[in-house]
Amino acid sequence: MKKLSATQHEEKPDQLPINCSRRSFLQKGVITGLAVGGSLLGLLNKPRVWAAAADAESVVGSLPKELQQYYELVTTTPLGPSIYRDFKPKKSAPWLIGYASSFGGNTWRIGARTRLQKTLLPKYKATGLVKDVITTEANLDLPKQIQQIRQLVDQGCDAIMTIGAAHTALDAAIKYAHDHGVLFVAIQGGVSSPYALQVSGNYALCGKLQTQALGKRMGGKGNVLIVQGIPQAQASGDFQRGHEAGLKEFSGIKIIGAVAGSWVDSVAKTEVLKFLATHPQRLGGIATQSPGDIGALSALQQAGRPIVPMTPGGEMGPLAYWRDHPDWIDLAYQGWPPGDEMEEGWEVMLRTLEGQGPKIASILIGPGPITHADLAHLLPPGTTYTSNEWVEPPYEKWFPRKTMDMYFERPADPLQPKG
Amino acid sequence: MTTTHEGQLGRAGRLDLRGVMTQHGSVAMAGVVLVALIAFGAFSIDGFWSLINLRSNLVFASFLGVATIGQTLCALIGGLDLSIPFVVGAANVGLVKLLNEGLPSGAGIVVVLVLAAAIGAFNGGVSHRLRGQSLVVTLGVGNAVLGLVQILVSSEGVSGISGGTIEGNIPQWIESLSWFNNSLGIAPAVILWAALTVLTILLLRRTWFGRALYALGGNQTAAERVLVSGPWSWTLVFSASAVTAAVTGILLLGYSGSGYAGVGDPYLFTTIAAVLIGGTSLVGGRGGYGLSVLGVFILTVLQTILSSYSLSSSAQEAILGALIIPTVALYARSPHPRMLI
Amino acid sequence: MTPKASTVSDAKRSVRRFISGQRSLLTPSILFVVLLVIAALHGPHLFTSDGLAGALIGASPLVVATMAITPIAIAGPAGVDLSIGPAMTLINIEIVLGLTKIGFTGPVAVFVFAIGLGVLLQAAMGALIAVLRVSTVVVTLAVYLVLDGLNTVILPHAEGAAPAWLSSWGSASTIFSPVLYVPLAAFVLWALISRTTFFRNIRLMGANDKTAFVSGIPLISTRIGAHVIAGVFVGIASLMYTGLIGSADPTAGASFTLSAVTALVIGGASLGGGHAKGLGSVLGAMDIWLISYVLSTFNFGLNASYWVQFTTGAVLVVSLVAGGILTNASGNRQWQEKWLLGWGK
Amino acid sequence: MIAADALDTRTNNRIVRAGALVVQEDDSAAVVKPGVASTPGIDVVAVREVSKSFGETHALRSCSFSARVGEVHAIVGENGSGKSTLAKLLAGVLRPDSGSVEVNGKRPASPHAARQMGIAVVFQEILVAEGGTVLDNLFLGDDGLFRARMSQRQKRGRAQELLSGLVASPVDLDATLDELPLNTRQWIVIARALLGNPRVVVFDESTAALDHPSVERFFDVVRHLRDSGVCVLIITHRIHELTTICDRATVLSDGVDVSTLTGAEITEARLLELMRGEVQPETHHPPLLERPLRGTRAHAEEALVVSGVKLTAQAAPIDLTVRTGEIVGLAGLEGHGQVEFIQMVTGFRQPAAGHVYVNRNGHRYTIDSAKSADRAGMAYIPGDRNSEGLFPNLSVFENFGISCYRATSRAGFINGRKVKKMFLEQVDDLSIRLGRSNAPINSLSGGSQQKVIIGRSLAASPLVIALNDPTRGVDISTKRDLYALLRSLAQGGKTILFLSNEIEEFVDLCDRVVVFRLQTVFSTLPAEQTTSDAVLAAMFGYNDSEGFDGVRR
Repeated sequence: MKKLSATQHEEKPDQLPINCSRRSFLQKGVITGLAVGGSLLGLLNKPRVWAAAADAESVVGSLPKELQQYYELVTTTPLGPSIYRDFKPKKSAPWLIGYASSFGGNTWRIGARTRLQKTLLPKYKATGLVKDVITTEANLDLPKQIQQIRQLVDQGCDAIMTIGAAHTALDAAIKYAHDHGVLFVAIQGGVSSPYALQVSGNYALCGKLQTQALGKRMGGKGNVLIVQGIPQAQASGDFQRGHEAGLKEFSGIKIIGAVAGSWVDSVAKTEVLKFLATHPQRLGGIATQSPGDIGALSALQQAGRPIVPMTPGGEMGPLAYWRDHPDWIDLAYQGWPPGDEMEEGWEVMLRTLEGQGPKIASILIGPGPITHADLAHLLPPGTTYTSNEWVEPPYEKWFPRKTMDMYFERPADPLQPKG
Repeated sequence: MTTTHEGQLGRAGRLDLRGVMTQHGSVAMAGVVLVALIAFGAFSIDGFWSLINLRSNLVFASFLGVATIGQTLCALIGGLDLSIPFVVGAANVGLVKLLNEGLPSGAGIVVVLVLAAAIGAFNGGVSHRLRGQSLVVTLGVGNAVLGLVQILVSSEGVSGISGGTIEGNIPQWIESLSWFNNSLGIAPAVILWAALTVLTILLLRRTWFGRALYALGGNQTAAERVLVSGPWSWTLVFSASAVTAAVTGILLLGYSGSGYAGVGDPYLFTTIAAVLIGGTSLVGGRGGYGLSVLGVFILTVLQTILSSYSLSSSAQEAILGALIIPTVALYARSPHPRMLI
Repeated sequence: MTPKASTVSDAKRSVRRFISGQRSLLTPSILFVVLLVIAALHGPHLFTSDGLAGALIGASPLVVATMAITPIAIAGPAGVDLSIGPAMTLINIEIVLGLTKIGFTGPVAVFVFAIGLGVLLQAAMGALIAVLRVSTVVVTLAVYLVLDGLNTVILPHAEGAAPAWLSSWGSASTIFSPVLYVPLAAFVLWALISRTTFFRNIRLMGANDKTAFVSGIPLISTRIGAHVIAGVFVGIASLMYTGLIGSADPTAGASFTLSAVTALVIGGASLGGGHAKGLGSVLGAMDIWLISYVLSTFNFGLNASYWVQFTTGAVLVVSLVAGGILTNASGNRQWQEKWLLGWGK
Repeated sequence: MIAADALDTRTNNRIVRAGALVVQEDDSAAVVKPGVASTPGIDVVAVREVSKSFGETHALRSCSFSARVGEVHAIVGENGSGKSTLAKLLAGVLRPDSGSVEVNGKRPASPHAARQMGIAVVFQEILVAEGGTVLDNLFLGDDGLFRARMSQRQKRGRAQELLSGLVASPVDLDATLDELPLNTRQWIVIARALLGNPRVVVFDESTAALDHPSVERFFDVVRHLRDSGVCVLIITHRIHELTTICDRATVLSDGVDVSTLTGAEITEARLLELMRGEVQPETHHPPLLERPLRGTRAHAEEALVVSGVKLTAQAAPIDLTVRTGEIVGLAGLEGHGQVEFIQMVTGFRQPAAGHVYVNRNGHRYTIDSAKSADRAGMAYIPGDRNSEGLFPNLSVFENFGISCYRATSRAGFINGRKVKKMFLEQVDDLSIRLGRSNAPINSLSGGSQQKVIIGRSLAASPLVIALNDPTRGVDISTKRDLYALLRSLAQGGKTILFLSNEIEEFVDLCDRVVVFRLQTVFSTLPAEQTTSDAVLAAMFGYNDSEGFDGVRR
């Protein structure tokens, strides 16, 4: 609501036409009415505080120094000691694993599942640690995902991995799993439950690093457009918070708008085109979340605007563009490689099942920087500008064994547990 | 007019003012709203009149406009097609799959359109048989179709083709359909839309089939008495609706350059909104595609204005919703039962 | 005819009448049994205490939501309430954030607030429909858009925590919990309401509003009344939903619209008005839940979500077609008269 | 079916009585109107200077009349003269623009208020809630908000008591309305009106959906109401009914009350004279066709052949041959198959067995679908305009053109000029009085609407014309126009099937009358034997040579 009225009065105060038609007053009336109605309802709500499990003591300070940097800007995930420090599984290996995914319909999820099915499962089956993986998908239907989590618990899973459809709504189901002695691991973006073990990239940090690089490239001044993902989604909010934090460091940079790209390039393209059409002022850069940068790029092309620096890092297409146009940007960050994020979650889960004892409720990792020189080995030859394949830093580089070990009380090689 | 004529008219039951009102009133109303919006946009928004804004707005309008053809036809016979977004998505990813299989683009499009026609025919046939349940029939069929297409398309599962989005070599000419920086200065999609608009209006006004649709929307039994076949008309109309949805899907494929099953999602309610705001009533028999074109323009201009005020898409959605009730209440109210006795 | 013979034939006739009256329940019942059999073979843990508790928790918001839109379907014509999902979401947000802010977290306050807000929303919508005489589909579609947009404007991200007593519903592992009692109370309430003369007036108005009008039934207040009844159940459904997710979420509830409408139709309701049963709606909603349960017990690999989408759509179409064959054409004819003729006149 | 069950001696008496009444009509002076003089009564209904208009249409202009306790008061007038509007004003459905409608000094402001005041109105349209049971329909609007005014058991008792007095065969109170025939539905609507012991009852065309014995029973009900002090207002087009039942009659013309007749003044001739008023020029109506014209032509060709057709699997087969230039009447009690027959002949319904042929230009066309009937040159003219004739959303011209577009189209495109020409021809031929041709169809009077429907079928110059009760709800002058038209069409070589519910129509018009009974043809009466009595007798299964069909069974 704040944004709604702010833009009207701050950005266009002199634009309000005195002699505008009656219809436009009606328009205003509708907008104002909606704003008033919304504010009234909004008034009832408490001020917007991220409802993290604030009561839990943060243990970040007790982590090794190298790890503490990964917790910058984190506000939404529990940072207390992990409830699974002394976890013992219901029974010994081989374990039955449940994977409750909220959605399967985009390339990221496919990338993650491919790593799970094609690499991780065969590898761990061979060692006799894992019996099988049961997968469910909720198609973004929250009640369905809750039901599926309970169903996985009832089916006798020893551990459940999820990508949640919501930040807070799964808490009861997670508690249900915990009460039944099931290890619960949440990957890609956090859930608010203290009963979950969370493993994820720090997307806010990634966003901040991305826009810091962007701001530098822009020479510290100019107009920036932010392309969000799905604004209501946790990860999208994290990225945006990071983007805004990074840009705040440059006093000459002004954010002139934000559009929702829905993490789909065609949607991003449409939204950016609409924005460009009514904002003829010079644009200095675009802060994007992959996917969305391909759409933003082609929107610029189609609108006949100059190509401005952006913040690619996820999909290969924009990196291929950078490969051919080295002056476009200086530095890119990959914040969420799907396969590697799956593997980190898997490894944490296995280590916890083996009794290695995670130290903290949320295990985070920083983004992977990509330089122009890296592109040669990251991009397969012939990658086009529209490729929506994901860049995967090798897992060893994304989450080095050494770093992972630091997160555990009793670290060991997950493939060769002691005892 | 002689006095007898007046007397005759005067004595006759009741004059249906609503009938006169809806036809002319809604054109006037929609026109006034559109002009007001354009005036407001022109006065308050920088670059509203810029060539790029007009051209890109026309392209957006053409996508919505093509999809609205089908919805308008369905509304005229008293139906509602909720399968449009699903067919848009299915055609969008389905065509990429066909192209990836090595089919020439022309043949691929023909296959997609024929399949869409078949789906629409099923929609229409079943909806007619289950009179008036078209809303749920099309919803069910749409979900089934999109689900099935995605299962088929992603059959390889992991070879980079995922159901949600699918990549392929989209022929240049399909992509160029929505380019407006060409020698014409206008996107071929817009020209296609204009042609389809003329065709649709001709169909509705100048052909016996078009008139038969109005008759069917007005009184189904009477229409069957004058040998207008209900089942056939429903089948054909819903077929046409699915085909226009598929055309929209193909245009959107060219526009975004890659297939995405959810590309049709915005068309679930916007096609209905365009029909309603234009002034075609959902109960059938009144209105026309010309009105829907006005509705499409109103929606497009409104969206431009709202997004230029940096309103989030949620706020835009809310305002669109808030706009529907007064517009419909102004000229598409149902008569009080007392007037029907 | 001797009196005795007539009694016998009366009894026979009333049995036949009862059966033909319940014909609309045939499709959802058959589907229910089939799904239960598949569940028993493929996911037998449904029939454990935990499984049943999970089923109750998962299915009850949809069951009550489907009951909520039933009176509106009965009041006809074309009485589809598309706004149910966002309306539940709004109430959910206000329970979790608005009410706790004022400091009311007790069950009585929450129940009164949720039901009150549901009634308020629905009454406003009913008034628009009845007074402006704009069709239900159009009004509820508009309200869907308004509320769905508004929800994200007033709460951009999921947050907050429901009162502890409410969120504990979501982790219940016994069927004997409020998750059972509240829907049961809702059924009882339904049974009571549906036996009132007022409800009969709604039904008859749905069957023919002209007849109702000339018989002295006030159309506007009866229609608003149908929405008020709906509002009570919207409130309860929203409570069940809040108990399930234990927090406020601005978007997740919108999917209830399509699920509830699908459940309503699978439950044998005719959207022509006058024909819909509470029991049918309950069965339809349980069918929808069972479909997703059964599908989750199969491993469809990468295509799982597409299979769910496909199956739900296909079941909807098949049950519609089957229902159309099983029930006689009268309901349909009536629909036609109203949808095609009556309103166009 | 009800009539079939009700075939007992009581019915027999009725027929005889009905026959007697027909005779009486010819000699109206002999009719004794009991009670009129002896019941000066108090005025219950007072309508003063009432005006009501709908847009530009003035339904009532300063109309006044009053009705008393214990009288049967008829309101007559042509279509659109404002009768039904009056009924709606009394029912509280509409409110007057000016003037006042009062019952016992109070104004019915809403249907609910009217009900409270003891006003019951049975509307022209049979208003029932189709999905509801008989019981629900009877007590619709009778109950309080949450509690019924009487128990379910009391309701059943009351309903059973009332219905058994009205309907010949027992009615299942739990049946839903859509299972019941039109006739029974009409009775339920009447019963609903009588349930609350009203003080004023208005019947608007309530005999239209009733078959003949039911009409008799209806009159008994009306008399009974009158005798118990109720004020009964009857609105009807069937003016011959009035002479037998009403004490006073108020004639409306063009929304104005022209005159109120009392007792013996009420004769068909006088009513017609008043109804037409000064609006109708004398010369407009051709005189009714003379008897000698009919039946004298030698009908050469067989135009329509129906052979071995069974309407239901159990029914006896029907054979019928209709020759060019013949007008064949189709009669029968409601539900005895004549409607099904006419729809089957025109291809809208499939017979259980048998065939229908049309001979045209020496070519034989088999009729098995509506399309083949159309190709064979057959036209079906529906009677119930609102449900199967009119397109309320289209203009007068479009309503006409809709059936002509296809035949005249080139490559699917409408040939507007040609259709316009056809339209003007028919407007001329049928003397349709219209304002603008692009005005909505509802701006025309009922009779003109019917003419448009007939005209659009005639425009295709069909060979066989099948009319399904085309005069229902049509005013008398239009009826006369229509009879003349049919006669001239027949003389011009058309073949005409004419189904009607008004027996008198056959007498003046048809060369033969085919009477249906029990889903088959009971008897065929040639022109010289066609009298109201004979048709009526045949409808009830009475045959001169064999007696009642009980004998034949």
